Amino acid sequence: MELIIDITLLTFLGLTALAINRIDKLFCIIMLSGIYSLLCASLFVSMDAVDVAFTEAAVGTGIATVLLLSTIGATDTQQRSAPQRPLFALLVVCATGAILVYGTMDMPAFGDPDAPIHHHVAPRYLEMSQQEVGSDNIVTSILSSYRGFDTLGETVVIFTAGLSVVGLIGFRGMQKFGDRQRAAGITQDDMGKHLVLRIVIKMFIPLILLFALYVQFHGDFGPGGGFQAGVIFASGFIFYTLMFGLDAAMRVVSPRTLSYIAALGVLTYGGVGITTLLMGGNFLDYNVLRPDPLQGQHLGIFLIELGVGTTVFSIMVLIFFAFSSRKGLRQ
Amino acid sequence: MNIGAHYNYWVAIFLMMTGFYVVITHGNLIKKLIGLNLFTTSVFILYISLAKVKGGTAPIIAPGIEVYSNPLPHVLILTAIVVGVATTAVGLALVLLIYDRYGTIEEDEIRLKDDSL
Amino acid sequence: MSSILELMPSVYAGASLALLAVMGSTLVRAILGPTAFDRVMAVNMFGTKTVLLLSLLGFLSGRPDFLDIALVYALVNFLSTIAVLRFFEGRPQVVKQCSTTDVDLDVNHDADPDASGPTTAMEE
Amino acid sequence: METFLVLASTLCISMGVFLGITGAIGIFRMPNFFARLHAASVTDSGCAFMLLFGLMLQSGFTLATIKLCFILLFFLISSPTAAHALAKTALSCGAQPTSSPREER
Repeated sequence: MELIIDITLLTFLGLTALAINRIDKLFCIIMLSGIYSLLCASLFVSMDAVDVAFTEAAVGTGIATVLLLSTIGATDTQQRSAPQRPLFALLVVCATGAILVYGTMDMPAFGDPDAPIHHHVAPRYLEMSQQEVGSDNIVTSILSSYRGFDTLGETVVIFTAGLSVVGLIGFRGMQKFGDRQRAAGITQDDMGKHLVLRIVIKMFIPLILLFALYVQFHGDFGPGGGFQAGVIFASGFIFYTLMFGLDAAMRVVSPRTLSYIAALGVLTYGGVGITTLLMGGNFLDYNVLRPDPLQGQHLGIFLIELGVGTTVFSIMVLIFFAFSSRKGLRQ
Repeated sequence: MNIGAHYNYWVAIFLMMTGFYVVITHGNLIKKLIGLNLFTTSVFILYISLAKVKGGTAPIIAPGIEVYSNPLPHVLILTAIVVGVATTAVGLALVLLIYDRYGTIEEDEIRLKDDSL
Repeated sequence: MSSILELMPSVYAGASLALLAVMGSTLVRAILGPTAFDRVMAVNMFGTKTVLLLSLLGFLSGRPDFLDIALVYALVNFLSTIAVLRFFEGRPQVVKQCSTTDVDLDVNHDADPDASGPTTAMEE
Repeated sequence: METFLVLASTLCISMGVFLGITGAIGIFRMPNFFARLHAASVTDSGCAFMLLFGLMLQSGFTLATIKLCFILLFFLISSPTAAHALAKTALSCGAQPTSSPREER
């Protein structure tokens, strides 16, 4: 049964990818890539990767779609050039694909419990993590404890990406809010038309933020954690910006504050590492934080997840602000 | 050899090659970025397929469950997804800048304008 | 008594298969969809069906405590729909650009491509 | 009691699936966008409601039921809202609801 679902979803994915290749309306491609990421996420759930599915749903479908839409809004909605040298490309692609498929012949069958990958590090994580880290969710314990240094790297990457986006496109046209809104066709009357939408979204935003907090602090026991919570929290702000305009959203939290929050998140993460060093442990060795190693682990994971969450949240909102401040400029 | 044994890998390779094809043939920069996303996602699918254990469930410890899927690839991919969207955002920002400078997002038109300078 | 409870997994399985079929047809509508709004609608519907499928999968695998994911999906689906609507808001020109009938993969269109809704209304 | 619950939830789930399939047929058979939207949104809400209700009957008084309840509430509010906003935007962007089947596709 699981196999049937798996195969059907994979087939849908293939169809979607082909359609993305064929269609030249960029809007249609963006809609299809939204579907593509929904399909991916369901596939991840059917293959037991619930945390990954969580992230993919929040990031791929939500944020990526919004960013792509604001880009085509500011540039062009149509692909104008025909594919270049399609036959040669097809040849290259087929040859590469054939070599890769030949490579899979030696790979263990799908779901084989005797595959080498399941016999090296994973058994130790599965057996020992509950005694060593104390978290039910093994993905969380690997992410933030065993491989905490990796995650610090990822957080810094996200931070850098956010800084680069702001550095590249900035918040241009910030002074000319009135002009831009008139140009984009968003006036006060216009927003008043969507009365139902505004009320419903107003109702939802607190619930979304609350849910984000739940995901943040529940990461030890179920799917979730800093990355996902940050994105969900950011999507609450994106809702607000979409409905009430960029001006209002920037009055709630200004880009300057957001960049401070982002830096604070990374600092929290790094600070926990330094603290453990000072208290006589290794870098990010949470055992020394409290007398009881398990409590120390708990505290450490809590703090660094908080750091990750705040960084991801503020960077996502910053990126969204940067993109949507560009959106109406040209019209 | 039954068909389910390698189907996941093959589809992952198919998606990867579709993404590759989109990147190398299409001149539209946004479409190139979406092709790059297809490529990235195919790698995710490959990793997650490797992690699956038949009869296992999600690696969240619960009483009465013995077999869990391998959690390590999940961790790697989880962070890769967030980094992927961050890099996409940087790419889109570059596209916006290119549009400002050249007034187009088609690769060949950009080349023409570069040559005429 | 326990025998009738064993029926449930097959009910879930049948329902998941049916939902997959519905998702497939929605996907086709998203690919064909003549107007931009058809595509938005199809994506929205696809998202709803994904949420239901995920809830069913949770019950099918016997671990229904992963419903958080389904909740996030519902949320994000709504978000992207609203984002698209705001994108089109007050810009009929963009709608027109995004929605002329796609001949590429459209196999069953028998109407004139110019007859799509926004286009005719634009020319009035 | 168990038999009753199983029967009830099977009935609910199959109703939900039936509504879902109806919607899938509807988005192909209907002639114009507004008719398709009608088919999609009505069955969407109905399908979600029946299916989730059926699952709630099965899960008993656990955390899962509460989460299902939240999903259900969210759907009951967000799905009609999205359909409403979609129709409104389509109308304001110039799509005309027509009654003749071939006029608009």
